Order: sequence, then C-alpha cells, then structure tokens
Amino acid sequence: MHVSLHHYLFVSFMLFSLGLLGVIMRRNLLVIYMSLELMLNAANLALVSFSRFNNKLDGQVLVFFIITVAAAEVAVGLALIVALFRKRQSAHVEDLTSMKL
Amino acid sequence: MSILTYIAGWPLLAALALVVVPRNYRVIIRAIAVLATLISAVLAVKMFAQFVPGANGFQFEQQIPWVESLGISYHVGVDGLNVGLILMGAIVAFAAALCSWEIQTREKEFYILLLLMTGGILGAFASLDLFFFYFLHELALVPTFIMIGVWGRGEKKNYATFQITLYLSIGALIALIGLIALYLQSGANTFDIPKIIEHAKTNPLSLNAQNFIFPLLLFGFGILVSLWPFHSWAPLGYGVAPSPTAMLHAGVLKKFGLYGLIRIALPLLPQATQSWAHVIAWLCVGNILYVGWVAMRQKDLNLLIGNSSVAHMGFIFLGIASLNLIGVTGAVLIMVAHGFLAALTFALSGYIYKQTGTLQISELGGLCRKLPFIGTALLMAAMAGCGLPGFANFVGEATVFFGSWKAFPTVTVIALWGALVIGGIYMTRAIRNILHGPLPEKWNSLVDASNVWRKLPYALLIVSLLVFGFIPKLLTEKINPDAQKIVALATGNLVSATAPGASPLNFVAQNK
Amino acid sequence: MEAINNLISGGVVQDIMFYVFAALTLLCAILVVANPFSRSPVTSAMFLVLTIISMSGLFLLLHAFFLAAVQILVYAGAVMVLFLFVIMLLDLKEEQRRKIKFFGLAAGLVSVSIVAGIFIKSLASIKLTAEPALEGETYVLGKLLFTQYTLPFEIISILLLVAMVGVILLSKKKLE
Amino acid sequence: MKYENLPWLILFLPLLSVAVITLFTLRSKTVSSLISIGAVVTGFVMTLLFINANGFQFSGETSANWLSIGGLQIDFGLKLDALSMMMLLVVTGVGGAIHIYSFGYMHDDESMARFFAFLSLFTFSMLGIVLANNFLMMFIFWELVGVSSYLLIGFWFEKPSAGDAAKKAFVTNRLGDFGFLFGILMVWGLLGSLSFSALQTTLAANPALLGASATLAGLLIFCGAMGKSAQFPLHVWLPDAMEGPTPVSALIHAATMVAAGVYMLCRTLFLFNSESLHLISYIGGFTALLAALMAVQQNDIKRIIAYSTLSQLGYMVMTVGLNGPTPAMFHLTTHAFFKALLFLSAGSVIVGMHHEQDIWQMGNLRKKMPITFLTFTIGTLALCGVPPFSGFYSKDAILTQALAQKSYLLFGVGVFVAALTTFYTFRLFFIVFFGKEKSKAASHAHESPLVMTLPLIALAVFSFAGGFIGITNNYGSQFVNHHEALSMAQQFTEPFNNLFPMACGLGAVAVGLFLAYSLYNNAAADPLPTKLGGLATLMKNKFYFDEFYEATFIRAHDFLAAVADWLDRWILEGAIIGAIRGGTDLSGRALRLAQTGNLQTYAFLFVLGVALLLYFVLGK
Repeated sequence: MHVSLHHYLFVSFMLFSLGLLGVIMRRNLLVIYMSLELMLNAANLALVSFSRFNNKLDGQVLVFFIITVAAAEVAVGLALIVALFRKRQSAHVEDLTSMKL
Repeated sequence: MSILTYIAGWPLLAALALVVVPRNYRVIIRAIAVLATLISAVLAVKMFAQFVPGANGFQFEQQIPWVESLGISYHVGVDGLNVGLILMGAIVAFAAALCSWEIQTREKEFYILLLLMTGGILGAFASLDLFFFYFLHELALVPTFIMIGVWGRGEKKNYATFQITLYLSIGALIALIGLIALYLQSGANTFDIPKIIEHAKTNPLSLNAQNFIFPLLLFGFGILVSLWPFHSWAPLGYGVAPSPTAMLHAGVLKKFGLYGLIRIALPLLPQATQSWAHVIAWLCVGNILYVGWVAMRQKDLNLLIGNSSVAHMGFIFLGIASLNLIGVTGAVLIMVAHGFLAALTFALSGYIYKQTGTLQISELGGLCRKLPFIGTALLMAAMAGCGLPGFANFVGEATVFFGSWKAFPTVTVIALWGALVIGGIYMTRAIRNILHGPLPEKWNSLVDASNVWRKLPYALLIVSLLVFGFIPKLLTEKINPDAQKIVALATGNLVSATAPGASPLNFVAQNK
Repeated sequence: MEAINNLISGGVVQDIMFYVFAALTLLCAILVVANPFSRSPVTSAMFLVLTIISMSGLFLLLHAFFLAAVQILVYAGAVMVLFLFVIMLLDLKEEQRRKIKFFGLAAGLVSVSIVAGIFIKSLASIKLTAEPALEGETYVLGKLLFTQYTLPFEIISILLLVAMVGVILLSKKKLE
Repeated sequence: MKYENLPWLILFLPLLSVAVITLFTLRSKTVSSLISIGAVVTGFVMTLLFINANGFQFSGETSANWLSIGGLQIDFGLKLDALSMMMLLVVTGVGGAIHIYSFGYMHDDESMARFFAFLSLFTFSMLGIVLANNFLMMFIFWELVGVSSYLLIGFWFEKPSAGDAAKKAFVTNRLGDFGFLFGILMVWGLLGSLSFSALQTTLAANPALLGASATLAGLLIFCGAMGKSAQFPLHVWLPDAMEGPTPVSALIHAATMVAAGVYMLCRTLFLFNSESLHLISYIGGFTALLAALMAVQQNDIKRIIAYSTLSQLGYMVMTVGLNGPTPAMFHLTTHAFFKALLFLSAGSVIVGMHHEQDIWQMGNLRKKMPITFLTFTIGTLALCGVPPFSGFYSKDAILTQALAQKSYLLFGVGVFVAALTTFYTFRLFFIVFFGKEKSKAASHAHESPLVMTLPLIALAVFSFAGGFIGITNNYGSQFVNHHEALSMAQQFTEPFNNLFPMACGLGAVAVGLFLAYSLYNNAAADPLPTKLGGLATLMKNKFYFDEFYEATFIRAHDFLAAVADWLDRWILEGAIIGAIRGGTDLSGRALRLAQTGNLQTYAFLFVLGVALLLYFVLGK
C-alpha cells in the first residue's frame, strides 16, 4: 500500500492521543509538559503532511511559527514550574491544588 | 462643539484629571470635583436659558459618526423633554459634589466615581443615539454599585449592595434586549433615535414586534425606576448608600428609565403603549398607595425617604400612562421636580446621619432646636414631598392629576388619596418625630450647617424647587411642544391594539 | 547505484522508511508518556528527544527539509536542553508509583475516544487534490516568510523577546 | 379698574416680608416683626385706597397666565368684587390688629422672628384664597394656608402636644383637601374650565351640564370647606389647634382661616344644587349643636372659645346651606371681629396669669385686668347676640333666613344653640372674672401692656358697631337675592322687621344667661357633672370623636401599612429578590464544584469543551 496522507494523519493522531493521555493521566508537571510538546508535534506533523499533499507551503510556515511559539512557551512554562517548585517544593499536580470544595 | 458635550464632558475630563492627583492632596481633589460640576451646572443653566421653546427639532445638536456600518454615532441634542432634566442633573451633581465632604475615606476614588457618574448621566440624557444612550447610562450605573459597596453605611451594606447590583443589572439587561430588538425590528439600520422615529413614521413596527418589545422596555426600565412590584431594591439601596450617591441616583439616574419610556417607547411603539397603558396605570396604584403604606411603617429616615421616592415614581408613571399632553407634560415636570427633591432629602438625611450617627427615627427628636437650618430645609423637603404648592412637585402632580383624570378617573382618585392623605401622614409623622418634640440630651452637641459652603447645596436645591414651583412656565413652555409631538406619535395611527395574534409568542414563532 | 536511486524515487524505500520512522516515533512517544521501567522524568526527556528526531525523519520524507533541520535544532537542541536543565535543577527524584486514579484513567480514555471520533469523522471529509510536486521548498519557504508572512514573523520575534523578559522576571528569586 | 396693581401688591407684600425675614433679619426680633406688621398694615391701607377708588359695587378681574398645557389653562388671577374686597378688609384689618398684638404677646419668645415670618406666610396665603379667581389658585392657597396653620400650631414644637396637634390639623385638613381636589377635577372634567366666572357663565347657560354628578361634585367641593372650617366629621383638629400661640388662635383658628371654608362656599355657590345645599345645611346645624354641647364642659379658656368657634362656623355653613350667603358672610365678618377679640382678650388673661389656661385657677380678674375685662365683656355680649352688639344682627339674620327657608328644624337648632352659646360663654365669663381668686396666680395677675390692649380696643369697637355699619349691604350686592341698600339707621332697626326670630333669639339669650348666672356665679367647682351625669362626661370627652377616629381611620391605615410592610419585606423583598439572589447564589455554588483546582480535571473539561466546539463547527 502506498503511503498517503492518511498514514501521516494516523501517526499524528496517535501522537496526539498519547500526548493527551499523558497530560490527563501523568502527575509529574514536567512530564505533563513534555506530553504537551508531543501534542504540539502531532499538530506539526499533520500540518506538514497537509502542506505536502496540498502543494501549498503555508502549512509549513505555520509549523515554523508553532515551533517558535513552542520555544517561547517552553521557556516561560519551565520558568513558572521552577517558580512554583520553589514555593511548594513539589512538581506534583495533586500537591498544587489549593482550592477547597 | 455643542454645549452639551461640554456639560457632560467636563466631569469626565475632571475624573481623568483626578487620576493623576496624589491622594493626599484632599483639598485639590475636592476643588477639582466641585469646580467641574460647577462648570457643568453653569453651562446647563446657560443652555436652559438659551433654549428656544417650540423650535423645530433638536437644539445644540452635534453628531459625529462612529461605527457607520451599524449606524452608531455620537449624537447629542436637547428638546423640551430633556432640557429640564439636564439642567436638573447638572445642578444636583454640583450639590452632590458639595455634599461629598462627609466622605472621609478613599476620597480620591470617591470623587472619580462621582464625576464618572455625573458625566455618564448627563451624557445619557443628552444622547440621541441608542447606543450612547445606553452605554452612558451604564457608565453612570456601575459606579453606583461600587460607591454603595465601599462607602455605604450600616450593617446591611453588603446585602443591599448585592441586591441593588443584581436587580438593576437585570433591569438594564432586559431593557438592553428590548433596545436591541427595537434596533433590529425598526429596519432603519441606525441607532440614531430621531432617524428611527422618522423611519417608523412611514414604516411602523409590526404589532407583534411592538407587543414583544414594549414589555421588555417597560419592565426593564420599570426595574430601573422602581415600578411596583420591582421597587424593593430602592429603599434598601438608598438606606445604605452614601448621600451623594443616593442624591445622584435617586435624583437623576433613576429618571433615565422614565425618560427612555417617553423618548423611545411612546413614539416608536404606539399601539403597544396604548394596550399597556391600563396595566401601567394600575401598577401606579401599587407605587402610590402600597408603597405609601410601606413608608408609613418605616423606622429609619432613609428607608422612609426611599419609599416615598418610590411612591413619587407612581405619579410619573400615571402621567405617562394617561397618554395625553397634560399627563405627559406633568410626568416630565415631576421628573425634574423630584430630582431636586430627592437630592435634597438625601442630602439632608446625610447631614443628620453625619451629625448623629443614626437615622433611626425613634432615636431622633427635637432636632429643630439644634439644627435650625437643616431642620427648616427638611421641613420644606417634607412639605414638597407631600405636594405642597409653591414647590415644583405640586405643579407636576396637579398636572398629572388633571391629565389622568380623563383617562383613569379611579386611579386618579386613588393617587389623590396617596398624595394628599398618605403622603401627609408619613411626612408629618416624620417631622413630628425628628424635628419636633423635646431634644434628647445626647444631641446637645449637634452643629448646624454654618458656613456658606455647607448651606449652599441645600439652598440651591430648595431655590430650584421654589423657582419651578412659582414659575412652572419656565418648564412647561419648553416641554409642551415636544410632549405634543410625542403624544401625537403615541396616539396617532390608531390600529386596534388588540388585533388577533398580537401576543409575544406569535411574534417569536413568526420570526423563527 | 541507478537501481538504488530508482528504488528510492520509486517510493518503495520511502514507504519502508515511513513505517520505520513512524514506528520509532510512536514507540518513543509511548515511552515518554508511559515507561514501564522507569518513572524518572530524565528518561521521559531522553525518549522525547528520540521522538523528535524520528519525527524530523518524517519531515524529511515529506520534503520539509528546512523544518526537519529546525525541528532538530530547536526541539532536540534548545528545548530539550532546557528541559533537562530544569530537571537537574529541581533535582527530582524518581516519581513514586502512585495508584492510577480511576478518574484519571476514565477521563483519559474518554478524551482519547472523543479525539478519535473527531479524527475519524474528519478523515472522511478529506479529499486529496493533487499529487505532491513541490521541489526546492526551502527557498520558496524563505521567500514566503519574508514577503507574505512578514508581519507575523515580526510579531513572533517580539513574542520571543517578551518571553525572554518574562522568563527573566519569573526566575528572579523574589517574586512579588 | 383703577389702581389695578394695588391688589397684586397687597397680595405679595406679606410674601416679600417672609422672604426678607427668613433671608436677612432672622436674628433681629424687632426688625422682623416690624417688617411683618408693616406688610399687613400697608395692605390694609392699600385695600382702603383701592375700595375708595373703585367703590364697593365694582367687580373685576386681573390675571396673568400661570400654566398652560393644552386644555389645561390656569391663570394666576385676582377676582375683585364686594365679596373679596370685604374679606380683604377683614383679613388685613383684623390681621393687622392681631399682628400688632403679637408684637407684645410674643415679645419674650426667642423665636419671634420665625413667628412673624410664619404669620406673614399665613397672611399671604389667606389673601390668596380671598383673591383667587379660579379653583386651582384657590386650592394652592388653600394648601398654603393649611401649612402655615401647621407651622403656627407647631410653633412651640418642643412641646410634644403642640407637635401632635399640628400633625393632626394637617392630616385632617388633608382629608378635606382630598375631597376638594377630587371635586375640582370633577368640575374641570365636566365643564372644562377652572375660572369661577367662566364656570358661572357656562353653568348659567346650560345648568344641566353637571348632570348626575352635580350633587357629588358639590359635596366633594364642600369637603374642602369641611376640613378648613372644621365641620363635622372633620372638626376634631380645631380644639387641639389651640396649642399654638394665642394670636394664632385668634387670627387663624377664629377670624380668618377657618372662615375660608364658608367664603369658598359663597364664592362657588353657583355650583351647588339644592340636594347638596340641603345636606350642607344639616351638617352645619349638626356641627353647631355638637360643638356647643362640647363647649359646655371644657375647662381650658382657649378650648372653650375654640368650641364656640366651631359652633359659630356650623352656624355659617348652615346658613350657606340654607341658600343664605349674605347672612353667612355677615356673620363671618362680625364673628371675625368678636372672636378675634375674645381670643386676644383670653390671650391677655393668659399672659396676665403667667400662661395658666385652666379657668378653675382664675377668678375675680375684673379688678386686676380692667381693660381686658371690658373688651372681653364686649366680645361675650357680641357672641351671645345681645343687642345692639354686632353678633345680634348677624345671628338674627341667620335665624330669619332659616325661617324664610321654612326650615323649622334648623331654626330650632339655631335658637337652641344660641341659648347654649350664651350659657357656656357666661359660664366662662363668671368663673374667670367674678367670684374669688382660685389660685395664687390669679391674685397676682396684672394688666397687659398697651401694645396688646390697643388692638383689643380697636377690635372691641368693631365688635360693637359691626352690625349696623353696612356690612350686609356690601355682601348683599354679590348675590342674586340681595337686599336693598339700607342707611345706617335702617340697618340699626333691621331686625325689628321680623319680630319672631328676634324674639326667639333674645329669649334664648335670656335663658342661657339666667342658667349661667344661677349655676356659676361664685361657684368654686363645676356643679354640672353631678347634675347631668353621663351626658357631662360625654361632653367633656368631646363625644369620644378623637378616640373613634383613632380606632378607625388611624388604625386602619396603620394596619394596612403593617400589611404592606410585611408583604414588602417577606414577599417582594424576600421572595422575588430572594429568588434572584438565591438563584445566583445557587448557580454559583453549583459551578464551584467544577473548579476543583486540579489541573488535570481542567484539562479534561477543556477537551470536552473543544470537542463540543468542534462538533458545532464541523457540523453535526
């Protein structure tokens, strides 16, 4: 079977699902963050493959931007995590809840 | 630039200026606020004097297009209906700024909010564009909530703030829905009120649309004006509000809903107005009689004044419901007169509270001895409140009675009873218990308003009441021609308002 | 040599390479999220690097050469270094194996099934228009970036600057 | 009309004096009082000038538009005819005397300036009623008179009883005003005008215009008079109004304001049909009788005179009802003189007694206060109707009118009331001025200063001669059934033309005088309670009207107020606002459950939200 758009999209979907699962189920903030990166990459993959199979480069431009934003986001997010860790001495999601039911 | 822009603009500008004044320069903060409102008031008097009665169309008009695709523009102008209201609003705002000396905490914020409120109200009254009309009203309404919440007094402060905020927001929201529906249904594709009215002359709104929009406007505005049975926010809110806020809100801002009904609902929704007139008239009974009784029971001066102010709204509604020239003119007259009166009474109760620390009527007594000036002013206010000739309120009430007599004789008689007898009872009772009788020992240290600045706000308001009470022509000859136009539009093309299928539900069904 | 070239351009090798890279990507991704042997974030990070590298292989297959390079440079280089740096800085111990919460599991499965639903739904509506025929993309991409997409490009650079300032502020010891 | 501006000046001078006093001279007692006195005395002189220039038989109007809204045209207009000019004379004349008297009476009061400001306000309003040429103007001044009366009754506001009395007077008057304005609206609705002359012309041209509501309209208008002139059942406020300073009682609650009702009835007589007049006459007669009975058992010197005022007002109203405006106005005028005289003399007594008002504390004052004794005697004789004092002529005119209308019952009531009047007046007279001193204050009493006695003397002259100087003539020209002009000598002997009513009147006086003399000459305590038993208690307690109203009208309103307040508090505020408040509160609590603070829950919800959005965007 010839590799087509659907194959790439399936991989992208799988990546995305894995990322989502990580975000929802893992408890370590850093791992959650990595899962987020996975999801972003899934989106990137989808965009690039669309770009390829549609003969348009705009998708790739978008991915370029996404990567840049992701870099900025990672920097800020990690700084926040560090700050949070300093305050709470934990990177565990469940330890960060401060609201009361 | 129209003089109206200046009247509403100065307070807003001053509010901006206050932001940069450091908070410990109290005198400067006060001075800026008083000066800005004074300029507004002087300009308003000038505008009132220059107003030509019966001239065609609006005067001092100014229009700057804003969002042209929606037909929104900054459009101000006055005719007989709002010229008196703007004058009243500016004078009351000046008096309120003068009375604000009693605020001692976070003065800067208070004055900023006060000026915002002033600019908002005056702008809303001057505005001839639905969008700005509503927006500027909200600009004035929101500071009210904050002022009551932060500078309010008494134990029920939070409860009352919560209540008034929720209630008035709901009212404003209902009115907003009505206004938007009106905009969409009019088909004129503009927010400009004169243009919509002009457009409606040739393309009147369908009966169904009218019957859908009118209740929204009536009850939305009705909540804002404390129409029975949506009135209970008013006494509560005024009971805890700092007096400058109560003055501006009860005196000026509250008239917005009534003005909106006359300016928008009557000319644009004539058939619906006619079919709802009976309902309004009978709701007035609730305002006048029922709230009058409630007022008789009050043990707190501010609650009493608040209830009596709600009762007065009944007369205005009655005038509007009568849908004839005399009634509508009378309604506008009372709107102006009651503005001065409500401001006066709240200013006085504020002074008494400042001096005694209580407004419980049973705690007070014999104050006339220690506070001759304030006492006299309160007496005059009470008398104006129960419709004594010589004060502007009497002219308005009498006119409304004459107007409504032909339309609703029964309601008129009930209103007469409320005005003359019930009003007389609770006002004289209050006077008896607050001013008359022996002076309790603990009040021996009270100080009367002694210097000119302290006396000025009260004197100004009383003089305004007296001037319009003695020479009502000043107002009526201005109101008359424009009230005539409104009434002609509201009663003109008489299609049977009870045509089949004229229910709101049908309207919704057809529009789906 | 000719034969190999033909093989490559003929697509069979490309197909094989796709399967290899895809499998590698997914496998590493699984190991990032749920590593049965180690709970340490470091392991996760290392596998994430692998994921990204294999993904850039996929990018190559899609003729997105520039992006493939950027992917490796920015992600596998800068971003992952940052991750590792933070992990080391925080000195995180291996995560205890807490019980998987039933709610978490359920929520995860529901989410995934929802995403799957959307995916299947949208797959149906995809229509391929043309055969891939773009060549020499890097040049075109650069041109596109600096003509049509100049404004977003500039905005993105400002964003980076803001992020930089923000990070410096955030990582100051005393946060007020 | 010559001197057309004069009436305006007469009207507005007192208002000007109010303004000047309140704004500038509140600190100076003397200046304030002089301004006030000046205003009313100038008014009196101007009235004389005006009458001199135009004559009494003149009739004219001058007006300016005050309010004009579509079909509602209200003029600020003055109507000048014999009726109003004569009343002008009474108000400014008697008022002037009382103003001057007050200068002495109030001299020690620190709020004298305020007193004179109020007094001027009252004069202004009263002149307004007299001069008004339309219903609304009259109503405006009607209300203003009410409020100045309120202010003056409550002048000594620190006394709780004064405050209560003021409140009572105001509210009771308001009840009457309610009917008055109701009636005005009705008349306006039916006839389309408010001006007296226009109404009269319209009604004369088409008497059926009022139609079925003629009686109702008449009675409603009469309600106004009922409140102001304290007719049954709204009579309860007048005796309490004696809490005010004595000059106030003389000016407002005897000579002028309470007479306004009668004046108004005469002014608008053309509106009333025979049924309403009939009822009015009976109400008047009943009031006269009731008040006379109450007066018999009162012990406060001012209250006795107040009840006598009530009774005399009843007389006047009865006479108007008997279609006799001329005798009514005649009696109004003479009554103004002698009742003001009686009150002022009583005031003089009270000052002499150092503010003691109980007659059983007085006695033998004729020696201590000779001038007051003399003027009081003249007032008493005039009130009782002893010839040739003024009261004799006016009372005789009333009795003659009753007989001429063949209303024998009312004639009988009139005669009986005349006897009662003589009885209670002389009871007061004997107890206060004869017998022994009944307290220390009485033995130390002293005559009042000249500024008080001079007005007394002036009023005494008019009380004596008011009957035959031609007052009837002047009023008579106003009405259809007017008398021919009579010379003074003819006036003097006028009652002898109808011997029977005169004889009845004189007989009643004789009987009353005899009874009073036999019971009260040298009496140290009241012998009546033992003789009359329960009836005396009833009289003393004013037939329990106050208690009755307290139990009905006041209670009813308080009850309704309580119900309304309860509804407001629990239903409107509690339920409706509570529902809004509670609803917001509840939804807030519900939504709070979603805010767990757990990052992953949020993420999950986020996914759900995105899914929902996509569902809508991508199509169902």
